[in-house]
Amino acid sequence: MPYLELKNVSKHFGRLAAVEEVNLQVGKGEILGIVGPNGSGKTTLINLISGYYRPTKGTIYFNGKKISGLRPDKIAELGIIRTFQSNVLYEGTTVVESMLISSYQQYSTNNWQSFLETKAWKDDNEKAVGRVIELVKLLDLLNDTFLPAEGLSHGYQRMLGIAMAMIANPQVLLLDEPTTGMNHEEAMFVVDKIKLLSEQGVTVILIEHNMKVLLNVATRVVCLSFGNKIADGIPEEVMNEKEVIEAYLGTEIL
Amino acid sequence: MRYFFKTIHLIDYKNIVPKTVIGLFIILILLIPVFTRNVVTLSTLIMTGIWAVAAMGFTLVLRTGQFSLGQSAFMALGGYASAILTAQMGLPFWPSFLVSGLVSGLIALLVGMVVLRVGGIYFSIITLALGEIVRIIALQWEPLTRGSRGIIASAPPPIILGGHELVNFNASLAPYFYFMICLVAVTGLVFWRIGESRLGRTFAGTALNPVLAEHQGIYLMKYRVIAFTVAGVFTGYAGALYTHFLQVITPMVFGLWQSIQIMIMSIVGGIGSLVGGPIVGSILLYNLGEYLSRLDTPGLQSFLFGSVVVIVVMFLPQGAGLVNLWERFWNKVVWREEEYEPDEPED
Amino acid sequence: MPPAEILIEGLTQSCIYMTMAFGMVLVFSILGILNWTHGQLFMLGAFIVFYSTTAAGIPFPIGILLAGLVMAGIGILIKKFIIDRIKGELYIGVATLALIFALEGAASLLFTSDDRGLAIILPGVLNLGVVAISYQKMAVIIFTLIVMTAMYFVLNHTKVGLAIRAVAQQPVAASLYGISTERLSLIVMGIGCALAAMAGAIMAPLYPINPFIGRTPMIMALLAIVIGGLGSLTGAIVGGLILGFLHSVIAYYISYLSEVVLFGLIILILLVRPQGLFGASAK
Amino acid sequence: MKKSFFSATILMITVMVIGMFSMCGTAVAEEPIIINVAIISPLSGPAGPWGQVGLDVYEAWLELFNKEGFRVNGKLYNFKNINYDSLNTPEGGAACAKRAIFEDKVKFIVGHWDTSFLAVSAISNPAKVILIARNGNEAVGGGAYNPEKMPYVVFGTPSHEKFLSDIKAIVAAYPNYKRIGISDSTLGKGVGWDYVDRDLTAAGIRFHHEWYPFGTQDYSPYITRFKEAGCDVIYGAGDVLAAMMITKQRWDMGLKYIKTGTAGGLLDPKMYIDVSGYDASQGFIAQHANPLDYKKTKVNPKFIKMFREVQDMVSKKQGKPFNYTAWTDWGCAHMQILAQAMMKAGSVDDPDKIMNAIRGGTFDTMAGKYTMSGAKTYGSPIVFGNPGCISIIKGNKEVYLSENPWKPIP
Repeated sequence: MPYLELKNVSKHFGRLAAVEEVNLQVGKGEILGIVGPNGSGKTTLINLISGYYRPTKGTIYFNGKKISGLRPDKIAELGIIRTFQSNVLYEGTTVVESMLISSYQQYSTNNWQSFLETKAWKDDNEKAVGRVIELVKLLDLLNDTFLPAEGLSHGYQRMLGIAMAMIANPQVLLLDEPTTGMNHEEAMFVVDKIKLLSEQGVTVILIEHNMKVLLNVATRVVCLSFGNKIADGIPEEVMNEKEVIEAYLGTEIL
Repeated sequence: MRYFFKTIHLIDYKNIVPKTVIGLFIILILLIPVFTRNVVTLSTLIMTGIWAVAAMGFTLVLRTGQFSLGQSAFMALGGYASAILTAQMGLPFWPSFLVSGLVSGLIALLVGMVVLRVGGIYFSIITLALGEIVRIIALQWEPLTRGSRGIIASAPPPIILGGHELVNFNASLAPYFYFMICLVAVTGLVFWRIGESRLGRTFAGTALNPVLAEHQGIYLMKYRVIAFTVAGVFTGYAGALYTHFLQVITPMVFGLWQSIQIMIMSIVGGIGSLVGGPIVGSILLYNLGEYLSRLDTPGLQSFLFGSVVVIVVMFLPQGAGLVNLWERFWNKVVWREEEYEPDEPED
Repeated sequence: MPPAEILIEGLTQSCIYMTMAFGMVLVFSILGILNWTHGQLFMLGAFIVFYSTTAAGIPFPIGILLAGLVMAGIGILIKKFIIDRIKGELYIGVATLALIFALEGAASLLFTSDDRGLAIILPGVLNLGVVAISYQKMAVIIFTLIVMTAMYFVLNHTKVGLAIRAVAQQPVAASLYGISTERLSLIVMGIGCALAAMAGAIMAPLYPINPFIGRTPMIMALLAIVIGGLGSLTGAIVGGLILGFLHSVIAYYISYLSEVVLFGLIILILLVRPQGLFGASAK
Repeated sequence: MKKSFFSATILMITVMVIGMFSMCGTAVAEEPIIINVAIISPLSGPAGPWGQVGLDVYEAWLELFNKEGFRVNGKLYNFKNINYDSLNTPEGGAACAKRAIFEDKVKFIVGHWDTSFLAVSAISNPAKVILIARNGNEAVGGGAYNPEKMPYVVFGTPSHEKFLSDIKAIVAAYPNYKRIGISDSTLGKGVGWDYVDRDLTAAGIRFHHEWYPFGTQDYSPYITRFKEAGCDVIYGAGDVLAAMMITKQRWDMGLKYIKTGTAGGLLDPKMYIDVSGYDASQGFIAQHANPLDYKKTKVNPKFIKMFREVQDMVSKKQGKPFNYTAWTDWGCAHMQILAQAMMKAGSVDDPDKIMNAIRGGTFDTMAGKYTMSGAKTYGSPIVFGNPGCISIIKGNKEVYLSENPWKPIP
């Protein structure tokens, strides 16, 4: 049984079909790259999985459970966490604060315990802060811990986005173009971290334009064009398929 | 938005201001009725406290990113609940008072569950309409609310302990003053804990980026409803105290202009702090309004009130409230030396 | 079917809400803020036309234009000296709310809070047998038609109008194409305030004039915008029509309970269609 | 330098002369003892004009009244008014009452009429301060008024009885009326109307009620409802703005045969003409508390002279003719009751004695001579009344139409 499965998923905006009849199976621990030209429905696919959109047709299963139609927070509760294409942050908070908000699901104590400031909450909170510091160290954000999130450079903002997703202990991590605007070293740094996550058993689905990054990290690649899945396989093969090249370079469409 | 959310204070006030000073300050406040028996001063203070509680409620709702234009409706609900229970149904005061906030909170919960699906400006408008509807119902449901005649709500009964009258609300205003202090203290404590706890973090996430928060597992509506309900409960208590203090409630008492007043108090005071901001705001603005109402040139009072608020808002740095100015004063002037931190960039 | 007089009166009411709402939406779509003082600009417009016709003897139509011009100027001043100096939507909102008090106070100081009227302008009633309509109401309806047509023309066929629409839809892209958002927002603020003031001016012969007449139209215009769909110009017009007509027609059937029904209806509309009747869908 | 020295000298001499004169004055006349009375009314905001309109009159009237003053136990007393702005809210009224009673040590509140009645009486009664007000909707039987809890409240202006006699005066003036429409805002709804309705039915008067939400701008639905009920008179008990708009809108709707009016004094016919139009406002009915015009009610000639002088003084002060007549039965009448009750009681500071004198007593005021009804009305021992006299607008002037002397509702 596949870990995450999309069955005949379509999404229409009015007459426009952003995603059309896509079937996709993702195994546990896989790093799946999604490629395709602009407007081919990559981000829509992520939005569908994460619950931001409801599919017009078809169903999405996670761990054998139907998740399409659930609210985004329910899906996030199941462990499917995403990042966004642009830098979506908690503006006005510092890096640590952002991460503490994001570790919402990681507290073992409930709101009442926290409200009454019981011993359990204090321990729990300390643990949460500890996890945040660990992750901050891991992602090289240590110097910026007390900077306001919107004051970071573009690359660090993306890093913060990934960090906020990672602190939520994802089972499936959906990364929407994690390395845009980063230089090569930074991108490779991110690649390392993704691999590290994968080793821990986290399934990663990422949209990526940077072929070097993709070939470096993905174990499997899916190519979308005009909402249709046109290729699926190991990276090198997919990148050499005729259709994929056509989709990227563009053929004359009459 | 920079000052919207603070979980980690760079400076811990507990260490800066000696505990004795805080203690002395609180004792001073508690001793006010001993120093002055002036009815006007005391009742102004009591009113200030009541509006401060309402402003705190508004700030709490604002903490989840929702802008309520109907907070005075909950004052009206609390006030009417208490007045109807005591005056119309003849129930004793204390249980009625306790119930009044719960009634207001229950209605906030029900309204919130329906209305908070729709966030943002629509929420503001719906709460505005809610305020009007509460007023209209109070006006037209005559068997219950006595319409525009209003209900006379008597003062709380004297507290008798061991055959000895301990507190008499009719004799002086001091009991009301302590009642108000208790209400402000309880509200302040609850709201402060909310701000410091997990809820505060979640609220901040809900307000600052709803989409992101939702994708990290925060059920937005739950937290919006929690904030709205808690605010409703305490605003209801404020309304009940208001009613029993004025000893009358009519449909004209709470309306859109009162909601606007609450909002201005909260925002001018500073929304960076759940407790301090509203209190500072209501102390300054209520007393400003009180002072201005003594001017006998018609129009001058509202002109000056509006202008002062506009000017205050214009000159507040980065849109921070008055309470943040105080914070900055501590930061920049009083504890400059202690602020040293190598990685701290200039603001 | 209620009598035609009620429909005419309802339409007159709609016209005032429409013109006000149109200005508010315009300002909202460019500046991204709700200008809460719109009602007070309406009130000042009425006062300007009152004094220009009674004290200075200026003809009424020119008085309306004068009111529009003066209030456009004041609107631009408010934008430049108050709104631009405040950061954050929240604080701008508070400042414009506080301006309500300031402007009402200033008007009470300047003009006293006595009631005035301009019923001498265009007196008389055209009695068509089945229906009677006063010339003042005709003037209001014709004026609103002219303003709406003019706004339609400006928005669709002039450079400024196209720029306004571009900025309303894509602020960032528009600024990349060399549209000065700063200057445009001043122009839009001017137009919005002028519309409010002219609505007040054209209504001056119909209703009493005092410093507090701006409150009801402002709230009604706000509700019109919201049920029409925030940011939608068509929505503002339709919302204004709905509010003006409905209020009168419902009141005819159920008298004073119309208020409850009206507010209930608004809440219902917003619950069924949170984005308003003509608002863009969120998802 | 020299010039300024010169002018300074002149100034000093003037001051000294004035000072000497004033000292002479005090030496000759007996210094009256001043009793402060508080007038709590809205002075700003939408209801502001109706509070403002009284101030100049009270000032002028008090000037005349204090020339003579009144004597209690051989001592000469004068009244002095202190004005407070209630903002027309209970909260504002309560704040004013506290300021008046506890800061300015005022013992009497007169001329009260706004929405803060209950809030003010909640403060004035425990403090044993006599509050003279009108019996608005809150105050009638079954309303909030409770004679046991409010022993220091006097209703010196019975608005509902007055409304009733207005209607009867209208009937007397237009005997061929079809039906009288009574309009009021929802703020005015209450049991007070049950009394009015009962009495109107008893008198065989045809009438129809309509309520509109406060702040309505479009009255055409209500006018149509009146028309369909067969009314040819619409008499408003609500706010003046509504009455003016109804007048205008019924004219615009072509319903010229409907007469309109308001249960309040005409402030200035010009205002109605400006707002409603000249033609539409012809025949507008309003209350007319003008002792000069009374035909059935007898008013002390001294007060008629006083009335004329006050009108002249205020006209001179405001630089335009002052026509508002309703002031006679507000603050001034209240102060007259107070002064006469004090004389009768022989005390100026014992509220219980003064209240005893007011109960069932007869008082001679600006608006006529009245006997307090004692314990009959509303279960309240204290009610006081004056005639229903109405006027209409004719041309640019306010003209006496008819009157109906007031009787207490049994």
